[in-house]
Amino acid sequence: MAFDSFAAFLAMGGHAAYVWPAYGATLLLLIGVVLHLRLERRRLWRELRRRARRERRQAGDANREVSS
Amino acid sequence: MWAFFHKLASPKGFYAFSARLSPWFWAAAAVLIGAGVVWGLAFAPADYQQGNSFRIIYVHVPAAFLAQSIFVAMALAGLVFMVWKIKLADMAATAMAPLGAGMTFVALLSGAVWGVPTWGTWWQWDARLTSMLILFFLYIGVIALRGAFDGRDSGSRAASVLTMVGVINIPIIKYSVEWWYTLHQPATFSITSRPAMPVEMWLPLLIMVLGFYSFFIAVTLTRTRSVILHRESAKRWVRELAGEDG
Amino acid sequence: MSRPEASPKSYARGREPEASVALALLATMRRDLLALLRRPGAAFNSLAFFALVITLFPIGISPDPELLATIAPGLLWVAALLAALLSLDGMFRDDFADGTLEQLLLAAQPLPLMALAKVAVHWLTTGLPLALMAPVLGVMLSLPPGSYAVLVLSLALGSATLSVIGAIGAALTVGLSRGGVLLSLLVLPLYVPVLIFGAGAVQAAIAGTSVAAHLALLGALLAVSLVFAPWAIAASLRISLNG
Amino acid sequence: MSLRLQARKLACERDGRWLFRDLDLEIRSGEILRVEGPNGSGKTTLLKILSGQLADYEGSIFWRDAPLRRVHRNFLASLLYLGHAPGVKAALTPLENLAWYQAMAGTGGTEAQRMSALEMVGLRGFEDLPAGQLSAGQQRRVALARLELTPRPLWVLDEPFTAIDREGVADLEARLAAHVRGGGSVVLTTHQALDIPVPMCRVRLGEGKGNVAS
Repeated sequence: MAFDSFAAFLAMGGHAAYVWPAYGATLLLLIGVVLHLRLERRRLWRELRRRARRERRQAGDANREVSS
Repeated sequence: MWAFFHKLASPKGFYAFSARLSPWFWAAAAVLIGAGVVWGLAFAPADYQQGNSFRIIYVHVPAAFLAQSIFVAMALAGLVFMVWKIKLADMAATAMAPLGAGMTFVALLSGAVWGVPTWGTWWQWDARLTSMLILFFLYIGVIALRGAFDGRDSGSRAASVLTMVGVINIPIIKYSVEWWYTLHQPATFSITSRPAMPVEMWLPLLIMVLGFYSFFIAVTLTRTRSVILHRESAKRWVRELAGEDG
Repeated sequence: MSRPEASPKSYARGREPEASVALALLATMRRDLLALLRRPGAAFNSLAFFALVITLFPIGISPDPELLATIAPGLLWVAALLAALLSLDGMFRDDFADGTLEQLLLAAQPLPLMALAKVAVHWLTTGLPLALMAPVLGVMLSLPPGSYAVLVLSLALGSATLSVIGAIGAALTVGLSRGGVLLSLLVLPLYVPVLIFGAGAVQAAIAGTSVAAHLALLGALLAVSLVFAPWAIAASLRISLNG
Repeated sequence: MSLRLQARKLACERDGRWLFRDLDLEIRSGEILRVEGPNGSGKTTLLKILSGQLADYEGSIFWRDAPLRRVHRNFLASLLYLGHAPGVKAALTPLENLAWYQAMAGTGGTEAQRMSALEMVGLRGFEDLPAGQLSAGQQRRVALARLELTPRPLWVLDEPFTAIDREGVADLEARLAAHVRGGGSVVLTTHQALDIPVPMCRVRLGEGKGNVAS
């Protein structure tokens, strides 16, 4: 441990104003990337499923027409 | 052996393969970055010159590494796409680009923040920061060019050419900027070039770099899967996949 | 219709493509120069732009000759670079619109060389005039004497590289309806080394140190871009025309 | 048979959509191939593939029994392609435009040849006017003068009748017939009803699959 106390750890020897924002921005990017990935995936799947449902409905309609 | 690669290079094969691979990289990224952050912030000794502001190195350097590596990876993918017409390579390049731009931005931001305690200013025309800034513009250009084409295929090809031109230029830009910098301010010291670091300083750095690379691979694998689904959404296997699921 | 029937023999013999490359190169350069001479506006515009930008700096900064003299090399180089950039968009755009670019791609001639002919014309009609005009503007910025020859030489050499590299961007964006701003975004980062060595040469001449290294590096940049760029231009043109 | 352009199992996909699939074509000396189909069915794309401009297709194309990609330069030297745009520079006169085309074909050519080609397409008296001052139909005629100027066995013409008046259409039809009878061949698209007394093949595009009919 490079610091004597938790308060000293937070203070970063007077450089808290620089160290924490730099780490914060980096973590923000990493988390942002992960969240964006999940969001993108979920939206894509929703779209794909909707399309699959529509196709199934259309196929069903076509079958009914043939049988009638 | 050939058949294995051939299967991998097909979007469908890659989709199945990457599903098994990506969790390992996500786990590695989480463990390594978590350990690196704690070690770098709390346990690594402070620098005798810069004090605790030195700890910014543990995010600045990995981000800068990744910023450059991702551009090179994109250029390699572009080459594979143009020469062997493997569409998967282009999908991967598409997936990587925003992360590369983000990493470049973080490297710039952490460099600027680091500059305050070191140089007493938010922006110094330091050689590394300047070439990082130019790299950022290159990323923006590639992303903008890809988006500017109506046809996706031509956008992909254009972006591939530009990435390859850019990657040939990156070393030239780097050396010329360094040359320019030493010419104009010979005495200032650079934030990241330093004499040999002790083990307890560079080991967390190594861990962070490895963690960032794992993160990059994990993101690329996962995002490429999304791009595959998006581009192949008319193909039967994707439609079957979507049908089973819903 | 009175027309002699073409016998199959008349084209059974394929022409020798290699022997005719020089002819095609010259014809392409001649054609582009002729078209520019008929409409000299485009070439003149970038010169006027160069002069205008240089006029803006003393107005925006200060008319103090000493201050201007220190920043003159950079100003002249940046303004010339922007003027060259401004004219890039037109390099292939007319040919694209009227279909001659398509025909250039269809000719049985090496496309990288043909593209290089067009680049050469671009340099002859923008880069070279800009370089020749720079001393006049240098006087207006009280550029120290003794650096004028280096200014012209560095601009002439550097602007050739700008034309070659810029042609890649012009070829990539020629098919896009609003390619102009995008073109500068693509090309400007690649211009950084040329600007560094070009402006550096003039500064070195003012400082009285040797300019040989700068000019040699500018020459090296030109050589490297001449080796790689024609292929990239040709590939980009193919992408822009045919996807 | 010196002239033979073959396409086997040709397929083209654009941004995830098949324009055509499993298309087999053969063009020989003395034949006209007419490509038909509604707008957006890939007629221009097919013509660009057959003229070696597009490399992004599946299947294979053979020129004189050799793969097209390998003999590309040779193939281009026997091809004359006219696209949607006439390929005429507005700032130059018809004579200067044709001179460039002659040089690109690798032959210097003489002014007399250019004059007679222009005369053939009915542009006598317009030789020295900048092409920008000519009408759209006249500019198209300048492009058509190339058919006379640079003899090439294979003509690929994308909508050659655009902006041409009725007389010009008849002229062009006669020229196509003469070319085919002389052992050349033509691939073309047009919305015009064609009146050419030579054997004609047709390809119909659309519905994702091409149909060939003689």
